[in-house]
Amino acid sequence: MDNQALVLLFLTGAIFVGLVLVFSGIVAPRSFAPQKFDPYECGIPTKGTTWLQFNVGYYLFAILFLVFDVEIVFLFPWATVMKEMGMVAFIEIVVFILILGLGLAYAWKKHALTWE
Amino acid sequence: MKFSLYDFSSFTAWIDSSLRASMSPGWAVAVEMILIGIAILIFYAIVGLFLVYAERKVCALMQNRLGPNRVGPGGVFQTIADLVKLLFVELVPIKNADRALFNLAPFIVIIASFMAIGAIPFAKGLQAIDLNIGVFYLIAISSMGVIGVLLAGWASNNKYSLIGAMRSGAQIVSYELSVGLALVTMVVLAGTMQLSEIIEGQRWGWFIFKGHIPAVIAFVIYIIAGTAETNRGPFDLAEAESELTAGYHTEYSGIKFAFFFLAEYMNMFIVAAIATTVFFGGWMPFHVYGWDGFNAVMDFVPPLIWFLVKTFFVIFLMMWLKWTFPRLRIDQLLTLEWKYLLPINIFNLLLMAFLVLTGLHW
Amino acid sequence: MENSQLAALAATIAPDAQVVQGKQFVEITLRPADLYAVAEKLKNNSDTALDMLVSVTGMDYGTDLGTVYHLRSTVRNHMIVLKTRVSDRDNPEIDSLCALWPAAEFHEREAYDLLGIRFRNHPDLRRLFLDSTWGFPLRKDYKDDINILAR
Amino acid sequence: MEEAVKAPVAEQEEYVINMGPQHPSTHGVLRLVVSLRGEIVRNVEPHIGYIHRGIEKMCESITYPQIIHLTDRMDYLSAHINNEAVCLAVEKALGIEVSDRVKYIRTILSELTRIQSHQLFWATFGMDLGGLTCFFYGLRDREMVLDIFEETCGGRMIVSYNCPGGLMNDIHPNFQNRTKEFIKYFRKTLPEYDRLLTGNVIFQERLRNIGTVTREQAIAWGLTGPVGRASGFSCDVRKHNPYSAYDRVTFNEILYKEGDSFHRYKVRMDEMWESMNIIEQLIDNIPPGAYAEKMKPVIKLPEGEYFQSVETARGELGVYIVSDGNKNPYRVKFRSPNFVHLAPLNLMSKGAKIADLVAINGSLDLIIPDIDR
Amino acid sequence: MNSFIEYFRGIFHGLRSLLNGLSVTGKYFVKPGTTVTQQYPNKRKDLKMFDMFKGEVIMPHNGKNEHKCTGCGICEINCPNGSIEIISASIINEEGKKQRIIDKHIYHLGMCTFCGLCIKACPSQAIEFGQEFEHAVFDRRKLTKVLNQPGSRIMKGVE
Repeated sequence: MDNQALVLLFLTGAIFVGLVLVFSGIVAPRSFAPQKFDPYECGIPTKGTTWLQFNVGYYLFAILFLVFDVEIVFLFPWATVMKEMGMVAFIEIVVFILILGLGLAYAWKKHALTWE
Repeated sequence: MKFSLYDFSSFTAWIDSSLRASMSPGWAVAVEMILIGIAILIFYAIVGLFLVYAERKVCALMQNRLGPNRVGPGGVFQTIADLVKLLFVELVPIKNADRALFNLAPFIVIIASFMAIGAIPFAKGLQAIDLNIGVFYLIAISSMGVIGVLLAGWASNNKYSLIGAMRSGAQIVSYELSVGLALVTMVVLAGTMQLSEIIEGQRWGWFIFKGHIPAVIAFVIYIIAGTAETNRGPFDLAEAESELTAGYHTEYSGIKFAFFFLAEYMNMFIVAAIATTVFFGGWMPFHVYGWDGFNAVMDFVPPLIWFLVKTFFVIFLMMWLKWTFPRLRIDQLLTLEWKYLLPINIFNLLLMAFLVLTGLHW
Repeated sequence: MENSQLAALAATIAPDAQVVQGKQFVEITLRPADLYAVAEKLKNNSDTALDMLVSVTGMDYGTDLGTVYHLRSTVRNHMIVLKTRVSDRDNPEIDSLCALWPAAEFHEREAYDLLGIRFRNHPDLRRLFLDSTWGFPLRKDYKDDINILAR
Repeated sequence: MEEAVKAPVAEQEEYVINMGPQHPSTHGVLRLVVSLRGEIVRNVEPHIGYIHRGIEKMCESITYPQIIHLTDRMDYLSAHINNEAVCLAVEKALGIEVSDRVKYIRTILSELTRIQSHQLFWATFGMDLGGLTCFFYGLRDREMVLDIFEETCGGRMIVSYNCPGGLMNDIHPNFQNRTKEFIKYFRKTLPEYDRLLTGNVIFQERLRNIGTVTREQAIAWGLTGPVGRASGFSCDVRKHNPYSAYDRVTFNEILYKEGDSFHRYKVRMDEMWESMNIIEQLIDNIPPGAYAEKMKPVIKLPEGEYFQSVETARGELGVYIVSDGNKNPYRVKFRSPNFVHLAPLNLMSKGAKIADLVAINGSLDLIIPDIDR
Repeated sequence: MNSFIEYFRGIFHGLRSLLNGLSVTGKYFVKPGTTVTQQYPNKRKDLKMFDMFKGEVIMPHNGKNEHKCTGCGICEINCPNGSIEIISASIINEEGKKQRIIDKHIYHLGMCTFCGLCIKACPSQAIEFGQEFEHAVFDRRKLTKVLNQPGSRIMKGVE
């Protein structure tokens, strides 16, 4: 009943959303007006395309995020067995985090952690 | 056959055995599945409606208002009335929107919250899936909902929505880490990732007491990051009413909007439920080692009540944050995560490991 | 500085102009061609030191169009009024003072919008309130039967 | 759908967003056309005129007492002060000296107007920045001032209480008590505002060094009121050219040097304290006397030009009346502070983020009907 | 080292300022008596407007259906928006003289800005502000009102 349950939950969610959408589609009224389907921009027609290349200011953060997210994946198994392994695990993880911490400190020093 | 409010495992076992006695095993499993699905669906709806009402009342009282007070006694049916209204609102298809993704987004946010809710232990034995990597699973699933937000913003063909989506991207790259690290800190203390075992481990003291200062720090970080994960409160940049009108869900009307709305509250519930499980002992009553009389009194309160009270306390904290603070700006958001929460979190993790190593955690 | 001294000083700065002691302020009436040069002198002279432009008023004198500038010295706390007139109602042109006081930018756009006075060297002379289908409503000969009710 | 997905992708193309006319943060029908590069604002172009009513044109066909009630509709949060400006100009032109009673009452009401305007500013500014609770607290306390207005003037926002030569009617007997009660209450509540918002670390970080204007820029752009004073430009008309009873009270002109959004906010917060001080100095000393001078039924201003400036809650309002001796003015020009403050918006917000644009826009405290007139 | 101290001081001050803010909202949360909401339509009966409240222009009539309006038209002249129109008629009064009276005192509520100039200017105090504040109607024509009641006469002694 473990892993089938995941599928079950997935299906329940999907069916729930689907049914409600269908129901709403049936009962909700429909009306047509030429400007109604325009995207909302404070009542003014949109100028140009929406999907332009969008300049995001957190590119470096995203790269750092990848590094640290992978780190967390490593940390979870360690955390589970930390109690049993004792000192060895602690020292290992201190070294592990030290290296990552140095990386973070370097990024900080290089002003990579400043949004621009 | 005896079952009590205090231990649902006997109840579920009774259902299981009686079903198996009356039909073939395959059918029994199928019926059980449907029962679980319906139970979760009902619970989901009730909690969602209640939370919306609670939020309105809480914020109204904080703002010297009455809040909803017209529909039903004290306005309790207000959310139901709203739901009915939203059901009957036209679903406006937006010109040039990416229709497939536009319609997919509400599915994703709702499914993500459904899957997370299945893993939460509401009481002893009242848990749809008790995974041995429960904490890990919850982190993975709860980050799925943000994808829905991103998709919604992208697919809307609306400039406000797009900016909202980009901001929610920034939120993903920051607050996932803090949630993860804060929970890792507690896993170190618990020594297991299975949620039921984590709760069992808190029989003689909840982790927030057991873990001393590192646990408190982890809790504070978890609440901050959890609020950010749910796109709420001071971290509602993706929505940012005064800047982006409604952010990622500007173009969603009627019941599609309601799904985002519902998902936001359910995510809040999930974040609070995880916090309850990991920090406040889940459904475990408040026990003090040695005080048998006191413990017996505490045991008298059903675990489900314990769980819900604790969860709503955490939810109240999050509402309190939302209705007090101004919104962060995007660079502040990233600064807070990368310059404050992350270093403190890493240090806190080492502190906790040291605590566990030296046995100071009681 | 007292108004009488100010009037004397103004007369030396702008010899061609007509300097009048008005009811409240010293009023200097200039030819449009002199406007910019005199305004610059008034601004930079350390005794007048008119560093703040309070307002620009477009005027319709019936026959002429004109502008009135209220200038203030934040150092010496006095005010001087500059006036200028153009008689060409079809194509009135006056020098813009945007280069001296950036505050003039919006005021002059307003005057252009409502009275049709063109400002030379204005960085961005477009209509401000109304769209191009309107006339110039603050002119006395402006007629609008629908929106303005005659009393 | 297919077509849109295949749309050309070009980085250099401008990403233009309309903020307004229907936008939560523009407080009315202001339209800002914002060019963006990611989150960074490259250019802001204000488009105004959505509620241009031609008040200056309307003034040319009505009499002076009738003009006064039109000025209520310009900066509706400083309605009483706008009224006062026209009255002072007309009285100056006619050479009428109003009684001390009128002067005192006008001053008290002006300061109450300033307080309620700043309260609304605080409320909406908090809301612009995402702190919704501020809105309710601000309006809750503003209600008390509006009640004072309603009891004495009959109107809440649009008071229309002034007339040339004095006031429409005498103050209500409750006026003094109510005002004192309000000040006692508000002295306790105002520190709460600071605890909720001013001290908040998020709030401060969002506003400091945002939309900075130097003193020179402020003078050159003619920025007055709290906006100018935050930059260190001493421009308080009440100090420099006192009118009504401002020469009989002692108060400080709030000046800061920084000129950023936070100090624009701070000036307003401090001004509320000063306003309360001014009211307290006057409220018990309202002298007896006539509440209005005897005026001719038809007021005709002698030929000439009259300029009067007053300090509204947002800055210097100048009234310039040109009279040709008739009962109607020949030309009226209102130098409204918001119109002037809108002009340098582009200058202030270039290079800031969208959230900052909202903050700057909020800190200027623009009232759109005053811009459009 | 200094930057370290600054860093932690920043955290400390930040947290304290946040707690300060929380205490304000928390205080109001636990004190529900501070609620200021007026439950409007329910409390309509107790709702008392201030004496000075400018609701709408009314013309008070006494018990004998008499009003004080002489039909002089000063209010009409003083109104900035033209929201008052006076239609006068002339009758022969008891003394046999021709007298001008009002036929209809028409008041366009929809155009009124409640400036009070008509009331201030009225030489016989015939009109004043009423306390009515619920002006919403479904038909715009209902906003045009005739202030003098049908069959009313001018009060004796009012010139």
